[in-house]
Amino acid sequence: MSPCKSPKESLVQIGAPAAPAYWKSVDELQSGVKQTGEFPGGLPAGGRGEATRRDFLALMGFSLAAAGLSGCRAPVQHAMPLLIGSEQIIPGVANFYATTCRGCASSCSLLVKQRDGRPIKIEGNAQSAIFGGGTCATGQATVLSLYDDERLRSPLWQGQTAKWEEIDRHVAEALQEAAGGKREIVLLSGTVTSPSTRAIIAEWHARYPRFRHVEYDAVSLSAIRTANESSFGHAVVPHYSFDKARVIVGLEADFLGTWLSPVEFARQYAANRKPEGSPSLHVQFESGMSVTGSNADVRVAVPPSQIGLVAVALLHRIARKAGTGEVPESGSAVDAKKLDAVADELWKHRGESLVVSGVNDVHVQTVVNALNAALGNIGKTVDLAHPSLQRSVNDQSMAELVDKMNRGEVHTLMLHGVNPAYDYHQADQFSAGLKKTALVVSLSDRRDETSSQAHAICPDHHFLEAWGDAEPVESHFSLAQPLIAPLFETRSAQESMLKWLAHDETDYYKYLRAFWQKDLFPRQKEIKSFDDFWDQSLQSGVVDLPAKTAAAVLPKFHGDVKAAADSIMAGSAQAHTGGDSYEVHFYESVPLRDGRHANNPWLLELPDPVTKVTWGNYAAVAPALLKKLGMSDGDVRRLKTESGQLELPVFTQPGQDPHTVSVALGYGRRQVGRAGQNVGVNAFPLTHQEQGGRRYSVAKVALEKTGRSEKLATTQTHFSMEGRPIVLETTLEELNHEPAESHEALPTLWEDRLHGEHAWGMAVDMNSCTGCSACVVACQAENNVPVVGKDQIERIRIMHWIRIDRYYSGPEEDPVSVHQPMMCQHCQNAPCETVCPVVATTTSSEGLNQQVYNRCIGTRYCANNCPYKVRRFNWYNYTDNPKFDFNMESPLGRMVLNPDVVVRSRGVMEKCSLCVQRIQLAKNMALQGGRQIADGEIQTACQQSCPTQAIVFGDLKDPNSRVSQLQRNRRSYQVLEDLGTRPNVGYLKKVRNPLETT
Amino acid sequence: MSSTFLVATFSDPDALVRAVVAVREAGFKVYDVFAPYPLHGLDEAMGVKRSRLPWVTFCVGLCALALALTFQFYTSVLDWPLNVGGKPDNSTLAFIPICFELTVLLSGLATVAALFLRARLYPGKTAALLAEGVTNDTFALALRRRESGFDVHRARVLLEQNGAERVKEKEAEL
Amino acid sequence: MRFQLVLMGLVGLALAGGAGAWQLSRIGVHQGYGPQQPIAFPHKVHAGDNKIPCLYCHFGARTSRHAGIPPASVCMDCHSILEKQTVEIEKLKETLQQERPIAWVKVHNLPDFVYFNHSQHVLSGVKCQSCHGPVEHMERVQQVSPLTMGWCLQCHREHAKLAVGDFQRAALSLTQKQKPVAGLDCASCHY
Amino acid sequence: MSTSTTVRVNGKTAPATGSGVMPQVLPPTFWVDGNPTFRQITDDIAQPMEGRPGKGWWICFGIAFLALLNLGGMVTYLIAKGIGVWGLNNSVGWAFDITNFVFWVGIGHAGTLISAILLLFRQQWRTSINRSAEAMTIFAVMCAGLFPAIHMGRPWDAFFIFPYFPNQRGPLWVNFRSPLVWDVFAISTYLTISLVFWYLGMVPDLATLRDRATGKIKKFIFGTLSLGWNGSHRTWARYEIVSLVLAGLATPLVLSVHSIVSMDFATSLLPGWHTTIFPPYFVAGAIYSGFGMVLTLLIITRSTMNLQRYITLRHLDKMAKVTMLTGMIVSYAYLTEFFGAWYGGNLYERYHFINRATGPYAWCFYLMVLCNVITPQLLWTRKARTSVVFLFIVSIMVNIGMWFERFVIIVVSLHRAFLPSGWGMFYPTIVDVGVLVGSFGLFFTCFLLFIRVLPMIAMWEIKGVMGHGAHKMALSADDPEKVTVNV
Repeated sequence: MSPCKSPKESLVQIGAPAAPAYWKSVDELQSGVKQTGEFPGGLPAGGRGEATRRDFLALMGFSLAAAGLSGCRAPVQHAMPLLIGSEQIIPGVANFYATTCRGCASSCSLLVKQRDGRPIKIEGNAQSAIFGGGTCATGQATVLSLYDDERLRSPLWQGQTAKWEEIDRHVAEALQEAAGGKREIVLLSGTVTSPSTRAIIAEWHARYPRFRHVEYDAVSLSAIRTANESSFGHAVVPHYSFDKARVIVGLEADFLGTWLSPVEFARQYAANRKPEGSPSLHVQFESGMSVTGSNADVRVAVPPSQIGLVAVALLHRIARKAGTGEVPESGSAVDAKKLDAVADELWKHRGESLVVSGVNDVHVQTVVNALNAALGNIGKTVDLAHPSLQRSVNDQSMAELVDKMNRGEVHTLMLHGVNPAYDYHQADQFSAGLKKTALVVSLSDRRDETSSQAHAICPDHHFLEAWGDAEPVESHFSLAQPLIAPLFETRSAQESMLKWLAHDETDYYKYLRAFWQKDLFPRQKEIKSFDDFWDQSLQSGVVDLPAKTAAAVLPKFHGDVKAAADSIMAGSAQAHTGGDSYEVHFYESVPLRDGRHANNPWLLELPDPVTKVTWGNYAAVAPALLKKLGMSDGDVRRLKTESGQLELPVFTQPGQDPHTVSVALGYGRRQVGRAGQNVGVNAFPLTHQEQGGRRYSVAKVALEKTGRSEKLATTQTHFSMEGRPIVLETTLEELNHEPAESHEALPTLWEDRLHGEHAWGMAVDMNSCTGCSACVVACQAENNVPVVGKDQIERIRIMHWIRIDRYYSGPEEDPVSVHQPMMCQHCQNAPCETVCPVVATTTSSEGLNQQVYNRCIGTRYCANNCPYKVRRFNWYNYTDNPKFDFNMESPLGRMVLNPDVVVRSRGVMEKCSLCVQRIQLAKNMALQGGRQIADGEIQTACQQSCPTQAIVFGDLKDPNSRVSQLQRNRRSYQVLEDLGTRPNVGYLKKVRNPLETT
Repeated sequence: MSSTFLVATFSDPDALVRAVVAVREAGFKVYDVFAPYPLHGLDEAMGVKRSRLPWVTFCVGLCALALALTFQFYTSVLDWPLNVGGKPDNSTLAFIPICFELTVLLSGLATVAALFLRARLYPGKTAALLAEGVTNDTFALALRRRESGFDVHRARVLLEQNGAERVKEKEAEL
Repeated sequence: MRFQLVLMGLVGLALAGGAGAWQLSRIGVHQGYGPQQPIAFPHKVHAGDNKIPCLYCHFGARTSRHAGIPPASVCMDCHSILEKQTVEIEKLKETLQQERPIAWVKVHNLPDFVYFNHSQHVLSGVKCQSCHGPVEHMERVQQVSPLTMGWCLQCHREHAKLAVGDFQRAALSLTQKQKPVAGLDCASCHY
Repeated sequence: MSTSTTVRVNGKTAPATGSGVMPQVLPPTFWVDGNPTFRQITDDIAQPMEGRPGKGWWICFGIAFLALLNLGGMVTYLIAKGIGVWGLNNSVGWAFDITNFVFWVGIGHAGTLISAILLLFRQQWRTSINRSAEAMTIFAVMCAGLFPAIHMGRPWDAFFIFPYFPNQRGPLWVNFRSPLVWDVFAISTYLTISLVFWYLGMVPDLATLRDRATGKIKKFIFGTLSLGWNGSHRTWARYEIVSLVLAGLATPLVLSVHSIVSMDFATSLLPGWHTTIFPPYFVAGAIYSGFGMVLTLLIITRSTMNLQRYITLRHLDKMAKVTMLTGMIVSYAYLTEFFGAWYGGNLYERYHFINRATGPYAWCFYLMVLCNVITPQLLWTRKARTSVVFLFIVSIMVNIGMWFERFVIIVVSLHRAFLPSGWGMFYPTIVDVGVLVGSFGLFFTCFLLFIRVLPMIAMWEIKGVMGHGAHKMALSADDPEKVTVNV
């Protein structure tokens, strides 16, 4: 089904409040309804009471508003139907539309749930061959950014609200002036993955000879491109295939968390980790503990300055085995035996191994290329012919731009999707350069560090309001379509650029369609009519076209390994630290990434998958270093380098390299919005550029005392399992000696009471879960879970229904970690139920542990008696309470609420319901279709979001359902099984695949 | 209906007991004795039978027990059996505490109510005091003076002989 | 006599308490609520006299949670052809001309902690009148049913999907005649 | 308990035994000093209600009333904002609230023990203290009842906890398997029966006061409350039977109440809660703490109200002995818990008890041991038991110790339960402390008002104990030597 072709006609807008006359009290009507065209339906404009509630606007059909009390009676509720009906839109029925995520440049394909005219939930598009049905936490949270109060309502000229025509006039004048002069017109953007946007940019190039397009990523992978150019003659980021690799070596590359395309990589990685097949061996060398490192079979902590040495050392061994070229032994601090063993494994699996590095150093990347080439991985796990287009940045060009700006050689600068005044290491110079630029136009959606210095801000649409396309990997296309008419007077960046180009076609939708017709449609043969092609593409969201160029001859490696190795060793020797000087490693954190989503409360409150810290960054230090310096968690230390300093609280991180302090980027935004402003400290100023590439580590850092101490808001304070049967582990060898189906339930005193048609259950594969936390945000979005803020988290009052417990075992310096998604276990003999005085929680006939909020009086007895501590109490009203000034406080932010799930009031207990609203909907759909519910038809929000498909939900009464099969698996167990709670949620044991070093 | 009483007051409770015995031996019927505290041994002297109020306790207690058990059974098993923690609908053991509490509560209240009814104690009742100070330090013996066959003089003498400090005739509604 | 007075007082107190409790139990129950609507739409004429099926206008009830109040355009399906004109029909046309939606007053309001889905009930064969009463005889719609949980349950129990409880399972499964459809789990309605 | 060669006298001369050997008759005035007449007794006990309160009372009342006002403020704030203002969290769902609840319920137990159980055992020393101890029970249970109500997330929906009819939810009742519902029944029954017992016991005294009263208002109030009591012996006879019946009901009731309270914990599966010894352990603890509180109260009131004659050192001595005994039962329970954890070998249970003694809340545990295990051992000497100051300090220690016992049981068990990922610390907030202090305010305000408006000693029972021999024998004032006679 094709969605509305021209969204503006069919979707509603909300804007300035326009209160109809019959509302009795202005207070009760916070914002009204603005009607556009023939569809005047009300938008979620709720009055005080309703907005917090389920039906706070059952949209398009109804707009409800309390109109005061009539005597003792309930408030009069109004219902406003559409004036003109539409067959497609039935109030209360959700539709899903395919689009493309613009949360980062990975450009994942999405399916977005639209309910009554509002997008309310992001889901992965399972039709995508690259990304599968998963998403990441950031992607899940982007829907909330749509309803961010801090978004600009209209364009600004010199800081004042302006009309689009006015700004267009100013820009046109400036461009005219620039075209006649000698100064440049520059578009500074992040990596552009949209082919149609690239086409627009090409038109700019054609029109203005002095136009330059500079791409700039705050966290850059430019060294990979540079190295590939010199190694193979292709300046590209290759497309990696972790699913084809039997041995994976990661060198400071957090490919499961943030690196390049984490959703895709996590999916590939997990597919290859099933003990039922032959799981891959994953070796990770890194300085701080990343999500990826926490999943590795072998993890070696090395300081950033030694990562290159490890690469050289591996190459040395491989080269010896291959009998090619002389590569010196690097003399890294890593145990030679371990390196031998890793090299052996790599060599054993030539052609099905993969070495990746996240170090933005051409030399390291060259050595990595040499390794992959020597191992015969090129063309197999490393695809240079069909590269990834998710990073196309050259750091050098940004440096040149800043120089040019400061020399006054830039006349007009357009900024799109970048914020260098915050995240460029020489932000001051960039800002100084801005002042010498005649016209700075920012397309940012808000006033931020950079856009506030611009002459004009021309706010771009949120991607859920806009048309678009993307080509994350060559020839794999993804379309984006609007899910809602623009909420504010914004304009898509492409439309602005077309307008300023004075293009014949200024409607980006039409441009996009024409572009696809011209460029993409001819590349396929199956569909004859473009309209069909377009409709099909729009419906499925993804189009995989035959490669533009046939796979050429495998590129041969011709990089200069010798020079690279020498440079690496020289650099490492220079960085050599000792005594009171340490190295600092800067990384993108999973919740906040590079900081662009810093005003998203869901992400701010998302615990870091490894440290479980929320709302802020910190200096992660090894336990040994903590002891050595006599620090304790929360002590603020001054990290002093030659170029600057940061003051950050320290936090113990087992497995951290003892000479290295890790600091997350993306925090410390000064201008982003109420929620995210001044959360944490900005670490970007301490990064630097070296040999043409941005470096995210720095050596020779002193850790000075400040005498201050700060509280860190962690959601988990104890990291040992204390020998309890919580996460069960086994080794591959042990497992292979067990029968295939061995799980037996413990006996129970009472008869089975699940008499319903179904018995819902879940299986969580501990081997697949990487801890990426997408499920946490997905659950938050689906179930209207409130954000509670730093203070409440410090008081251990997080509301997340699903959390990911992370435990360490083994020695502090080299721990083994495990991630365990923990949600209500839906016990058949639930301890919480017995103690509830008012039967607010009971087991349904289908095995769900039901929590009835409106019956709950809040004794918290159930939570006390829950062995899994998964029950969440509403300590305050988290909605409509100025103390919790997050999305649920603002009428706009409340638009994201799921109308099928009630918003809980204060004083009641809540918890995971296994997405009962989805179960009920599926039952209803089955009823409508006169059929049975199929296995896999119901996906819980967490399951849907999981890139690795670690979570499987289904009917335990159906012996052939996936969940039944998994719960019969020999790896199946239940957490704290010995308590006799008989959970319906089961787990699959984690299987370790240790590397034998002899 | 008011009647006339012959009221003898004592300050020594022992004397009163002796007087009760003497008066009864002389064939008089002791209407009542009024004292600031329960005089032990007086029951036998006056010939007061043991109260049957404990039967109220027993019967009501039994009923309350049955009621509590039935009620809990009805609500948990018949009216709406809910699956609470996988436990059987009829979790009789879990019903015991409330059965006990209700038994105690209802039988206790019933006993006191029965006492108030039997002894005609209720708020707003005017206390019929046959002698001053019977709630403080005076002990009084009352004989009801009937129309016929009541020898006031003999009774008065008998009482005075047995230590009554004062003997008075008093009309009162009891 | 004072004693009797006290007794009578006690009895009176008990009666007053009982009456009070009954009153308390009716808080939030709006049986009989029939507010005036911006357009005096007579269901009697439409659903009764002219026998227009409920689902013709309230088409959402088939597929959605909400039965929905029909868009004014649905009214015009007929009224653009029919010749009869009244003041109320004039009002309708006016709103269409002015592109001003009609602010109907909702009659049947459920608390928001209850999830009620019209389509589920309609598809299960529940008659609209079972809950809404004889709308086809009403000039102005009013709430006939109490819409309390106890009231919902009465019907759900009659059409229970499952015999609940150890006791009933044995007894009811033999006598159950109706098509078993209705859920009795808390999470059928509360989530 | 008596090993003496004497025969105790039940308020009247001992009946002659047939053997011809007259047993040594002990003076019946044993529990009252100074051999007062009946009239004197009435005057002495009515005096606090008729005179103007002294400075001491005013100071105490002032402090207590301030604390009560503070409670009002705190509870208003609590209900307005939500219980987030307490320090509770996802790990520790109960802390000060339920600690206070159990503490106050426990306090109440001593009153019922004195008035009911000692009545059944015909312990005459109860007569001087039973009225105030019962009053203490009622006020303590009131304080206790406050906490389950305000600890709820939605106290305005507290009525959901009662099974009532008619209700809008049709056949939805309550969960009779939940110990919290048992609690509701137990506490309300306990409060009702205690109130009835207390009031019934007071009716004759109210009549005495009615007959003494001079003012019209007083006469009316006492007149209404005394139900027309006229001292009729036929009524007295029934009255005594009913008292015995009530005492017989109250005795198992009081045992059941704290057993049920302990089941709040014992029926859960949390290590540290899930144990079968809780009912007797809690009952002993309750009596222990209750006697601590009775001592505290009576030591203050006997001196401020000039009632040393009726509440003698011998009374204090008796109470000290009960305190010591129950203290030792409690200590034994502590040991048993540790033994059970060790011997049972349950992983979680063992961890819990190690954590109790060495974890972050170990100081609470050791404070509890100091107050509840070591302190009562000091009461072995008679000197300690009859030193008013020392006893007062001990009684305060007992109160502190028993509060911390509940805190340890509740918070220490919760803060580190099964999943280490759910572990967390509880830190009280100002509101936590404020409500605790406020509950003391409520208690003491009620008690201080009680001693001024109602007879705090049962006059009729004292008179009964004095019996006939009131003016025949006399005992000099507080002479501890006399105590030995009946040990």
